[in-house]
Amino acid sequence: MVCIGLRDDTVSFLIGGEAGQGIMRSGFLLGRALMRGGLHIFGANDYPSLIRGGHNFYILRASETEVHSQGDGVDLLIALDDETVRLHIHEVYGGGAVIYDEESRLKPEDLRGGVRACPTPLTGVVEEMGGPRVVRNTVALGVALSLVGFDLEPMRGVIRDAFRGRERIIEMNLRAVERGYEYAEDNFEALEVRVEPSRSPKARIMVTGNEAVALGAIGAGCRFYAAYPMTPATPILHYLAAHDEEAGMVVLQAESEIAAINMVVGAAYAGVRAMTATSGGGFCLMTEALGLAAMTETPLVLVLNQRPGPSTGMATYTSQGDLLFTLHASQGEFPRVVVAPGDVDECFYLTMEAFNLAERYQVPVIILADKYLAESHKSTSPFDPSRVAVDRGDLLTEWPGEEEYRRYRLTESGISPRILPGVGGATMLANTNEHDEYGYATTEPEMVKAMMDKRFRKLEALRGEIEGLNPVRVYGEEEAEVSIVGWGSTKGPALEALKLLRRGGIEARFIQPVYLEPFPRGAMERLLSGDEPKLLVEMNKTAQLGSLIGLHIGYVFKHRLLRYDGRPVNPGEIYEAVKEVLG
Amino acid sequence: MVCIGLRDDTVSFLIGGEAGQGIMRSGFLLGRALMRGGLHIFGANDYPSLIRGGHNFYILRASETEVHSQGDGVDLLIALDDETVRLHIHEVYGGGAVIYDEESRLKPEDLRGGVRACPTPLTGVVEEMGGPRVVRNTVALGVALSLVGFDLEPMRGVIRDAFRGRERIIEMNLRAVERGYEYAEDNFEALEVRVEPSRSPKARIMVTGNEAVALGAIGAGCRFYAAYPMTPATPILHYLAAHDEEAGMVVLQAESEIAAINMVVGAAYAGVRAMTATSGGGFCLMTEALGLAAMTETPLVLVLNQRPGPSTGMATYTSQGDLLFTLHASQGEFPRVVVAPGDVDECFYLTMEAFNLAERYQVPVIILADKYLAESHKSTSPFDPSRVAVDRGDLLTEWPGEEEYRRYRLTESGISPRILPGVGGATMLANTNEHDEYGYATTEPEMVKAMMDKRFRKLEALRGEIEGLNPVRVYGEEEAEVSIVGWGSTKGPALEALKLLRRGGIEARFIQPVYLEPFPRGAMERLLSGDEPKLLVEMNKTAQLGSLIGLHIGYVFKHRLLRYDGRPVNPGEIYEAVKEVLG
Amino acid sequence: MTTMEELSTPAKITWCPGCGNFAILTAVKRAIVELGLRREEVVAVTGIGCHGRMTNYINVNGIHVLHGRVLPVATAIKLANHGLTVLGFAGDGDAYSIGIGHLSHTARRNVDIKYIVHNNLVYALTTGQTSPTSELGFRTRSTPRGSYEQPINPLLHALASRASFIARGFAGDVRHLTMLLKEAMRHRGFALIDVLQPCMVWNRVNTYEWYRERVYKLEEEGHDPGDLEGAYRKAVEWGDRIPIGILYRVERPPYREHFPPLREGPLALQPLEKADLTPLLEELS
Amino acid sequence: MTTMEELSTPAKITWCPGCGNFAILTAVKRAIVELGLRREEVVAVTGIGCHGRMTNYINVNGIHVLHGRVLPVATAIKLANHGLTVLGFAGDGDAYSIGIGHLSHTARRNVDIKYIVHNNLVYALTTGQTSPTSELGFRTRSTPRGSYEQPINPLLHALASRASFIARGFAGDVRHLTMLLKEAMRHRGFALIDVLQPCMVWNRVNTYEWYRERVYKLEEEGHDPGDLEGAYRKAVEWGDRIPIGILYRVERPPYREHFPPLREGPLALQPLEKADLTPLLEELS
Ligand SMILES: Cc1ncc(C[n+]2csc(CCOP(=O)(O)OP(=O)(O)O)c2C)c(N)n1
Ligand SMILES: Cc1ncc(C[n+]2csc(CCOP(=O)(O)OP(=O)(O)O)c2C)c(N)n1
Ligand code: SF4
Ligand code: SF4
Ligand SMILES: [Mg+2]
Ligand SMILES: [Mg+2]
Repeated sequence: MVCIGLRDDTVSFLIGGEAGQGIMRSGFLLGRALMRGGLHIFGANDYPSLIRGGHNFYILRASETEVHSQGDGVDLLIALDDETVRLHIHEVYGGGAVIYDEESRLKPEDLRGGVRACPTPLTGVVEEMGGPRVVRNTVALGVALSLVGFDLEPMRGVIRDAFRGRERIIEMNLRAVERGYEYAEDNFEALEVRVEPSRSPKARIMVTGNEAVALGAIGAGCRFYAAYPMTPATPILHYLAAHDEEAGMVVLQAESEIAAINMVVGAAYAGVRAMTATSGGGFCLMTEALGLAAMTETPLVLVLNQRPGPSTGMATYTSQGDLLFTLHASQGEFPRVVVAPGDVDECFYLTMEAFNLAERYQVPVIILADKYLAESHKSTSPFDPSRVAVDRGDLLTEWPGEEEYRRYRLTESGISPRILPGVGGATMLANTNEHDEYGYATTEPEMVKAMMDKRFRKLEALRGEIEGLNPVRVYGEEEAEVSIVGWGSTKGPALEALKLLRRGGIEARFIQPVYLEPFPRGAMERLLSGDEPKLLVEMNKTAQLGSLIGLHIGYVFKHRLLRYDGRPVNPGEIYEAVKEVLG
Repeated sequence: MVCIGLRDDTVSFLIGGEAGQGIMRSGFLLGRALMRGGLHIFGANDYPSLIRGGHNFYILRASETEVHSQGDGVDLLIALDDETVRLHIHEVYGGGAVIYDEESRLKPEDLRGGVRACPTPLTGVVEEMGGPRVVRNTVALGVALSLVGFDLEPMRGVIRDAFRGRERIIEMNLRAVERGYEYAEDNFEALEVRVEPSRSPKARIMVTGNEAVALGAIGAGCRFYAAYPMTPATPILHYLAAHDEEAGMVVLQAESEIAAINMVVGAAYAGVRAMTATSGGGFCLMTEALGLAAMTETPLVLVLNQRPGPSTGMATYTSQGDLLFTLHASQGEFPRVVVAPGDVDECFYLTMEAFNLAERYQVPVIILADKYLAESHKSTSPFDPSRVAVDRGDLLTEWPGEEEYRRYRLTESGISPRILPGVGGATMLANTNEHDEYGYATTEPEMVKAMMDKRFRKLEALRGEIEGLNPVRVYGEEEAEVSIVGWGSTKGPALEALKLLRRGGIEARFIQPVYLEPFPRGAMERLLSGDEPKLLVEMNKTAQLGSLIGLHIGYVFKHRLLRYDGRPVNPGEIYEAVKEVLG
Repeated sequence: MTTMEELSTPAKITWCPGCGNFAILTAVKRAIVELGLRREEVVAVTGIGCHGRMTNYINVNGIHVLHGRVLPVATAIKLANHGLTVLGFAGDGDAYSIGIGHLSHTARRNVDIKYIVHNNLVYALTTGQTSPTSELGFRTRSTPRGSYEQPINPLLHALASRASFIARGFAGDVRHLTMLLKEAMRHRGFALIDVLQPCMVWNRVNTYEWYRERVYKLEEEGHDPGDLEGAYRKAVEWGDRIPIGILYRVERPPYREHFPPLREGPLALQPLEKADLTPLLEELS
Repeated sequence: MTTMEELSTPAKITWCPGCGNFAILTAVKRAIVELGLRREEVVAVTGIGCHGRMTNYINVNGIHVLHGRVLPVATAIKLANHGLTVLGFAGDGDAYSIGIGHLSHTARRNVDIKYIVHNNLVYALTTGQTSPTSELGFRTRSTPRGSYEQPINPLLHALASRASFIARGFAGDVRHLTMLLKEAMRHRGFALIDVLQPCMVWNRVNTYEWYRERVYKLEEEGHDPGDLEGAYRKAVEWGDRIPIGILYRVERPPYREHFPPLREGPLALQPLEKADLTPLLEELS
């Protein structure tokens, strides 16, 4: 296997064009082909909330070793329209190339010195083949593969799989990719960039955060999923709807987010593991039933994929603006779990854990992700669900029937055993009102206090449990001169920044609290106690993790890199910020 | 004027009975009569969320000087059923009395030694008069007035006003109160407790927090009110619906809280001052449109009357459990104002200020109260709306028409002048999506950042403005040995506790942050910098104001009095806690 | 078999004397007893309002939920364990104001749950405001000059939403109401039973007497519940004559039958073993 | 008077070529021009979805609001300044899924606003999910086996909610749609105009051709919009023949006429002087 880019051992492609031109699909095909060739890949899309007309692009980055995010520039620009060149030419490294349609109106001065022009008859080839316009993309992919010297075979397999059952389309795309490949061989010199497949590639999957969460839910035995479409959480609905039979899951589109979460409460009350997912606006509508779950002590798993607000904001961009909202959402006070995965593996395994925590502690668990994590592709080892054993906690499927069942028994742990409704000899009363042990409404002050104390008592064991789940993850050098602190999807760029720093001779580490509530106080206190300067990285305006850390352990960050224009942080940005911190 | 209680210079009455027996009305009549006699009063009700059947009671406390809350016991118990005696007899001070129905099944041993029994033929009198059962209450009020030596005349006036237009009812109640009065004169010795009217009573009003907020809105020129019934905010709807003509206000019951707040956004967009009110569950449903108001920069005033959660919790009890939720509600990040009045005067004047702040800074303003404040009665001087001048900020009612109007002009202050839709020569585009200066949707990173920065720039002036509004109020001794810190309706009990402490020879003060967001950092830092021990008092489980203070200025409270059984804190509880703090 | 006593709970009933809710409670218990259902086979879901206390007073499985959200919760309980008989109880504010959207959607899905609306034409628990079923001109604390909104007609709404079973009951006639509930519980699909429920405190207009002078039984006048046009005609009757009984009934597959995983029996009783991820992971490789 | 050009904005139109939204945009502009309204007298309120970009493309006052909440916002704008012509634009998901409750309530209030629903029988902006108006069996990314929910019939819902003006338009006939919009805007009360709007990307079933083969004009077949029973009969037609035109129209006082403060003119134009609190304070003394 070989992977040599212009800057380092990674190779980056940017495919751009108009919305509706199949940009993402092309990026996905290319990524999959490279992955099957044994490379690690990371792919991120950027598109406005429009079906047609806006500019879309997909950045794909590949390497022999794991890739965690996009880089700071690209080796190869695949421009399916002129706008793409205009917008991205400055991102191409010197020595890189631009593939574009011969028929375009681009003039040499639109390109940049040091960047190779690869005009290709994309439209010409497609017209000759009598194919639909979108096949231009595939021709361009052929050109790109040829320019970097990558064998066509993996791409052939990817095309066959992607369009399985649609033979004509497969034929068309196979011919297109071959025509592009040949055209480039005949007309362009190979680049310095080289990507060659491995002989014995490892089995990997290319997966988005959303798919990983969906798979985690299936792996955890979640059997009920209700949601209302909302970008960037909708792909979970699509994935589960397409796989409901395999998953044994009831999957449905509810009439609103309010309906969706109330359904999840209903299903969970009836004894089934259940989940919903949404983004900020939908989460607002869910806050009331979040409290219902808490008060009735019904396990609930909710995925919140953040996008920039306030309000509708920018549906298809990314943000980490909802952390404090998530921690305090819904009236009154109750224990909850908030967990923020940082990559696709964490999406999978933490989702599995989420269901165990929700059922064992009978609390709502919120999985807090964002568009960048939810929709970006990453290659990784196939997930292994056996790493997280299902644990449903105190769930009785039989009732001895000696004494009457009490749904809210005042136990020492605060956890009152659940039963399934339908169990012989017992009935179970759950109540949105404050209640006594049997579930009957009460306003009696002693009982009210006892119930509140009972619910909060669960926090004690929960805190301990979470300490055991490696709630704060640390990457990089043990003895670091500088620490980067971040959460969620800033993990990818931060890990890439660590690589840059290492190359620049700087020993750095990345501290990533994964469980944010209950807050891993001990671990964070320990990790932030050193003297090295610390840089906080977040994708929001007000440094919300910073506030949370301040609140819990009094640590105040002097250095902060906050980005809030909807775009993910770049590794180079972090690198620069660290250099500045170090003076 | 005379007012001598068994414990101090206050006299307390507790009127109890079954829900539906008119307990609150009786308390109100008694309070009003005492107020008209020149006394200060405070009256609080306690009732479960039931129309019939549960136990209700009303505590009325009166004094020659201002009364801020209930006390720790009562001088006179008016028991309209036996349950009331059972539940409250231990609260009667030695030397006090119990008025109850001769026909009840109470036995002497149900009473307590040292408490005078005043069995009265309540039912007998009413039957004789041929009145409805609820008139028993009025007979009992007559007995109570006689026992404390209070002249009947003010009560006669109160009855005439309360039932104005319903002559038969007035007649009945007048006779009933007189019969009770006479019966007591003939059968019971007067108590040591004395309350006598003043010759020249000051003009006062007896008003609840809800009424004060409603009056503040009217005073501020609010012209649109939409709400969905929710305890304990519904009385605002009742009050405004009953006074819409005088107020010149469109008042309507919306189909849900979602509809209500979206209506408020619509009305405010159209240029009218507008408000809604709700409690926790309804607020959950309003969070999405709170963000809409923020993103569109539409002024909005929202009253949140807290009650205990989580979820439906206890509809008719009190809590301060929603502070942190309020501060972070809705996705994304935006400036907002949160103001927490502590008594009826603050309810009035801060509501007036709220409308100015909302319009001048084009931000949502949340008035955070709770059931105890919202529904308790207090006597005070008639409100003076001229103390807060209306200031609508940058609102153009004409457009010069030279350049095109830009709703979201990037100004230095962050405030972009508004126009009224309908103004000749200009149209105004407001947008829930991130937008450019004209209001058109954008995802362009520089503009996105510029708009976020613009909105947050408003915080700078806003912070300054709030510093000028006396955001933290301090009561008690300058040189205090101990400081009590609290917010919202704990103010009343805390001020009463200051009286107890003063009597006990302890110099204490009460620190009350009234504006909670933007947080009055400077003032709080200054006030908490002293060495004296500090006691935090809140009606919640997790010390939310404590968290907020910790977050902003790093101060951590060692001493906390937290009550979360739905009941207000008592002055005596605070007194004891302070004693404990002082060791 | 279950007895009326077994269906009682120790919770003290706090409805006002004479409240129509008593009759509904009795009718529901009787229907359960007469259908021979076991307590644990039944789930009651209640909204917020005076009616909401039903879950405190009937010893079946219960969940007292949010205002207006009875239907989504009930829907999912049925999908999660379709062996259970799921009864939803809502107030008119609950069902037809804040929650009316769920009615349209649950009806068109034909979820196999029974929706019993305690329709007292007023907001009772919140001490008397107008409800969407309040008549024009009805005076409440939120409408002191009388309501100016045309009332919602629940039957018409249910018809327009393609509910497969629509009935109206009257709390003044427990026997008849029991019959309606039994029919609804036998129906395989969504059933709305709107119950005219006098409120002694907040609605002094639509009293027992008022209704008694007006209600008549559809079945006694030969109404055919299979006749959709006839149902529309009867649905709009409200005034001197108010029909009660089964307005409309049609057979249509219940929602749950469309979900493949439910073919293997109730979800909640299926073993929670993990699905095999291998083929799914292969798709991604 | 206003011209079509004046109603245009500099924002780049990003709908797909051929999208039915273009026709709606044109018809709305024409109706405004033909009715001789000034730009600043009109307010457009849009929900979230492809249709939601209307506010970017038409130079009247605009507010782009939350998904499903067009009606409450529009209601209040009308109450706050009843001199304005208030147009609400929503998608079928917007109007009939998450937002259907507001339709019932706004219709029964008879708020004097015009509600134009871009009904493409699908969720377009969110890239293709089933909508409440999707036909049975319609395949989308959320219903890969086809939808199993009976579709909502917007006209029937509006009738059941007592809307005072109900029409259906077709984006394939701009002239006819313009006529409908003008009639609606002349109507004193709530108007629903459901517009059949082909979506080129996510709905390959209900296309222009599909509709062209089916639609016919109510006015050409002598339908009387004053005939409620006839309206019910026509409302349920959907299949080989699909009626467009004015289904139902009745005169009823608009909501705003019930509010005393509006007698003195539009609220927003009344001086914001403080009401006199003296009598109110006296009541409390
Ligand atoms: C989200 C929300 N809004 C408001 C309330 C307050 N609330 C409690 S009961 C009720 C309505 C009562 O009317 P109805 O549904 O007709 O029930 P009834 O009391 O008449 O049986 C309302 C609005 C609430 N609990 N939750
Ligand atoms: C509360 C909320 N939930 C979900 C969404 C995501 N969303 C955006 S548009 C849309 C529906 C689009 O369908 P439709 O209303 O029919 O409009 P169309 O795009 O077809 O014009 C949804 C669900 C949202 N913006 N807000
Ligand atoms: S208020 Fe009305 S509905 Fe509520 S319990 Fe009393 S009579 Fe029944
Ligand atoms: S996706 Fe459909 S509705 Fe949206 S712009 Fe394209 S054609 Fe129009
Ligand atoms: Mg009711
Ligand atoms: Mg649509």
